Amino acid sequence: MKKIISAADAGKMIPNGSTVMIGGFLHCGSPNKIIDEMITQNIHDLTLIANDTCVPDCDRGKLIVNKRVKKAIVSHIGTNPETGRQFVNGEIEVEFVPMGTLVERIRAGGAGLGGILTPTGIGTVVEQGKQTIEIDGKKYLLEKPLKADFAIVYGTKVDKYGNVYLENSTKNFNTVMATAAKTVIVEAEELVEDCLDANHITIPGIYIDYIVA
Amino acid sequence: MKKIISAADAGKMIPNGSTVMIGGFLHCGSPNKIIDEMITQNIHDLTLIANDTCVPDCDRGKLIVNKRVKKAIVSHIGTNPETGRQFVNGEIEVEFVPMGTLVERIRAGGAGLGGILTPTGIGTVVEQGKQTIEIDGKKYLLEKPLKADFAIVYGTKVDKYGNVYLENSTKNFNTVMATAAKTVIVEAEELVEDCLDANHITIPGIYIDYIVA
Amino acid sequence: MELSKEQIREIIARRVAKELHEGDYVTLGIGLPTETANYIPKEMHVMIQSENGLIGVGAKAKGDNICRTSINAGGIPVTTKKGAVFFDTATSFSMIRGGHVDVTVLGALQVDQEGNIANWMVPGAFVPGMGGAMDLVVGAKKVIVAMEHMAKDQIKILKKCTLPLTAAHEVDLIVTERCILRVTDEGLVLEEINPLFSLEDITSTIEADLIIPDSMQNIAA
Amino acid sequence: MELSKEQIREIIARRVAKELHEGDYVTLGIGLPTETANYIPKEMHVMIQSENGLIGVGAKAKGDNICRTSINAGGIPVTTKKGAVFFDTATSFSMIRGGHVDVTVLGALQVDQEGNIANWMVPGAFVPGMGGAMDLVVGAKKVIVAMEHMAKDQIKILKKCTLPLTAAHEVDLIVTERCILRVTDEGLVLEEINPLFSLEDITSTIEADLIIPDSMQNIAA
Repeated sequence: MKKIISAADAGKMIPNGSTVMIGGFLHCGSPNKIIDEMITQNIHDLTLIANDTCVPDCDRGKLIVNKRVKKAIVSHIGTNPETGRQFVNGEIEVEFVPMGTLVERIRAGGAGLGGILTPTGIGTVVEQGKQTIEIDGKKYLLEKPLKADFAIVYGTKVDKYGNVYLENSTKNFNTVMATAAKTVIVEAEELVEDCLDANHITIPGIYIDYIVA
Repeated sequence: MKKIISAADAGKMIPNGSTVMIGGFLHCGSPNKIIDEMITQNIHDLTLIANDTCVPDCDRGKLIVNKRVKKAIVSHIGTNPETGRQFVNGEIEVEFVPMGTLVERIRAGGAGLGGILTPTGIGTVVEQGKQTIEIDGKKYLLEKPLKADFAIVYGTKVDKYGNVYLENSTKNFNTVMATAAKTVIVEAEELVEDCLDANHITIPGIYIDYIVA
Repeated sequence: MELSKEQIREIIARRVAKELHEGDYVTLGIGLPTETANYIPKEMHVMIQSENGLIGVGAKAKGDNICRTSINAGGIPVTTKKGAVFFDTATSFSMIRGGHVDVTVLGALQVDQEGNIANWMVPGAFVPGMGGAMDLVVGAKKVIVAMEHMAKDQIKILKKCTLPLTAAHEVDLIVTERCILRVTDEGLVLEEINPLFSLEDITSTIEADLIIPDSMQNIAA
Repeated sequence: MELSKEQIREIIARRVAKELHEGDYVTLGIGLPTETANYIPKEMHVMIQSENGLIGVGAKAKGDNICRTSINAGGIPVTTKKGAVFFDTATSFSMIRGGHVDVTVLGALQVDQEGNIANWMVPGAFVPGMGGAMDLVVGAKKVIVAMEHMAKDQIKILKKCTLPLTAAHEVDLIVTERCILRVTDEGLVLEEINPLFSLEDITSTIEADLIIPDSMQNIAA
């Protein structure tokens, strides 16, 4: 049985300066209530690991607009002009990672692997400063695993064992992020009374520490 | 729409000397009808990639007993004394791979990665002849991806789009193997009339070439 | 010959659609490439993959149909076709990087005769990030660049890209409103021209060395 | 002191079970380690993970209950507990290697004072393969070796393993029917003894250097 807490409790749990993974792909499948509490609790100096910074008025985008993020590790910021403005003005550091590399680095972090060997980025600026390894005549980039202090993920349905079902496109980055952080908090759209079907679980409860419901 | 063929057609498709991945964990979730046809069609000199060689009278075990396998890449052969006998007598070559490394190498093969960096096997005989890479002070073994000419996998329910649902413990190696071979054949326990639920699919049809039903 | 933006986009999207085959799995970039889907014949079974984690993208969702948890990579709510599958983004890029997607269609700022593509970054300008483009170009079996022939007066088909690359040596086909170019080991082959343009209109607006065969098809064919 | 095989197994399994805590996820090796599950208090919520791809392993399936697609890593049909999850073997080992399993309990042929373990191979003898043992030992947060104190007359707790290793420096606790040994940076600490045995019975059957504290608990405590 996992601890069930409020969004406010979750917000209070995160110290300033933490590295936080937040699930979601644009506005889809993001833990909005917890993000709102992170704003309310005045948490700042975050390193944000996410696919994108959404739009200014929406979930992860609010953390940008409210200047809570000192560094963002993302695949793109194109949908949030405010991230672009802060980036151009040197108010935020942005590390761009190809989307497939980003999600695989997070998976590697959660799976105990030392990194990934990917052909993506070879021959581009992404290669700069990184080790390349030739395997059977083909060059690969060694990209390091990503881990975080906290992962804040979304769940369409969650049971008391922490098992999570994610509907449709809400799966996105939530699945791998739940494996790659010291403390993992899932925001349940619905906390189910009984347990979820053992064959229809997107994130096994072993990865979950707290349920916000 | 995927081609629906008979088990005999599938058997005939596999040339002697092929590298074949076969799904299943012991007797659970293995494509038995296709294996029987591989025996009938007299296919030999196979390189078998599988978790294990099951027991002598059962699925993958039959390929061993009938001497169709010249090399097995597996995590263990403890349940099949005939594999052990052939191995001791030099009639079969066996490459032992730690189970987690085996399944991850197959995944890497299917995911376009150059290999995996795993801590498993460091300081053991598994390390012999392989490159080690130190990342942030910890040693990892570079293990190469595995690919095959054919993957023969099991499906509890399969739709005409090749989407596969695997029940309970039948998921095992079937999921990753379906991604890592030139030709992928799924043996359907049940071919469903309508399509499977888009959220309850274990193997997306994109990976499947033929359905045996 | 002056074509409107709409005419240009339609010519390109229509022609790209002809490159797709029965049973193909296709990933389309945001913008012009997405319009390709409008010209796939109804009877042809092509599955569109969206990099966020969906195979079987249908039309944009409208009215009562809108499901906010069913989106494409551009964040647009979409319907799904029969046989659709939802999966996570890790699975999606394993699929893409692993060579399971048959065709990807992407826009470009520049392409060159070596098959290099630059489509994500202009130094000194605002950089939105590469998103999934680098993985798509590296991973897809066939990479089609669908783009307007020129950017205002700037030449985009070069001997060597000057902008930072998205990927090296990965482009297979370039489709513009004026011509079709195939990237081969021998160089860039001019395969089709739009009869609305003269050969001179085309060669004078491409910096790359061109291999021009004796016979050439019309782009509309 | 002569104990029967059954008595030995019960002492070990019962003691290992005391190492488990509310909320733990635990992977048990085949054989003796599996018996640990019989001694977990009913009111304690411990989830057993099976490396083939299952969390929430229950009792062996019997009679009408048998579902042949619900098996543990030994191939035995099992029931599942409330909150169970089935997943594929790739997910299972990402979980194991990634440090998400709290405790693993495994048998051993040899262990040593550096925390090395050998449990898969005897050169010259038939080698069944390592299965998932190497990943489990490397990945689990806590590694407990549960084994008979001696193999016939052979000493198994050594200064340095002589058999090929399963993993180096990974063992945390050794539980035998005679004693409990904790692997620390300083060396092997004798933490508990079974009062059925004298200190001499224990020290004379261990080759490793032992740190013997002034006070020691009984193993039955």
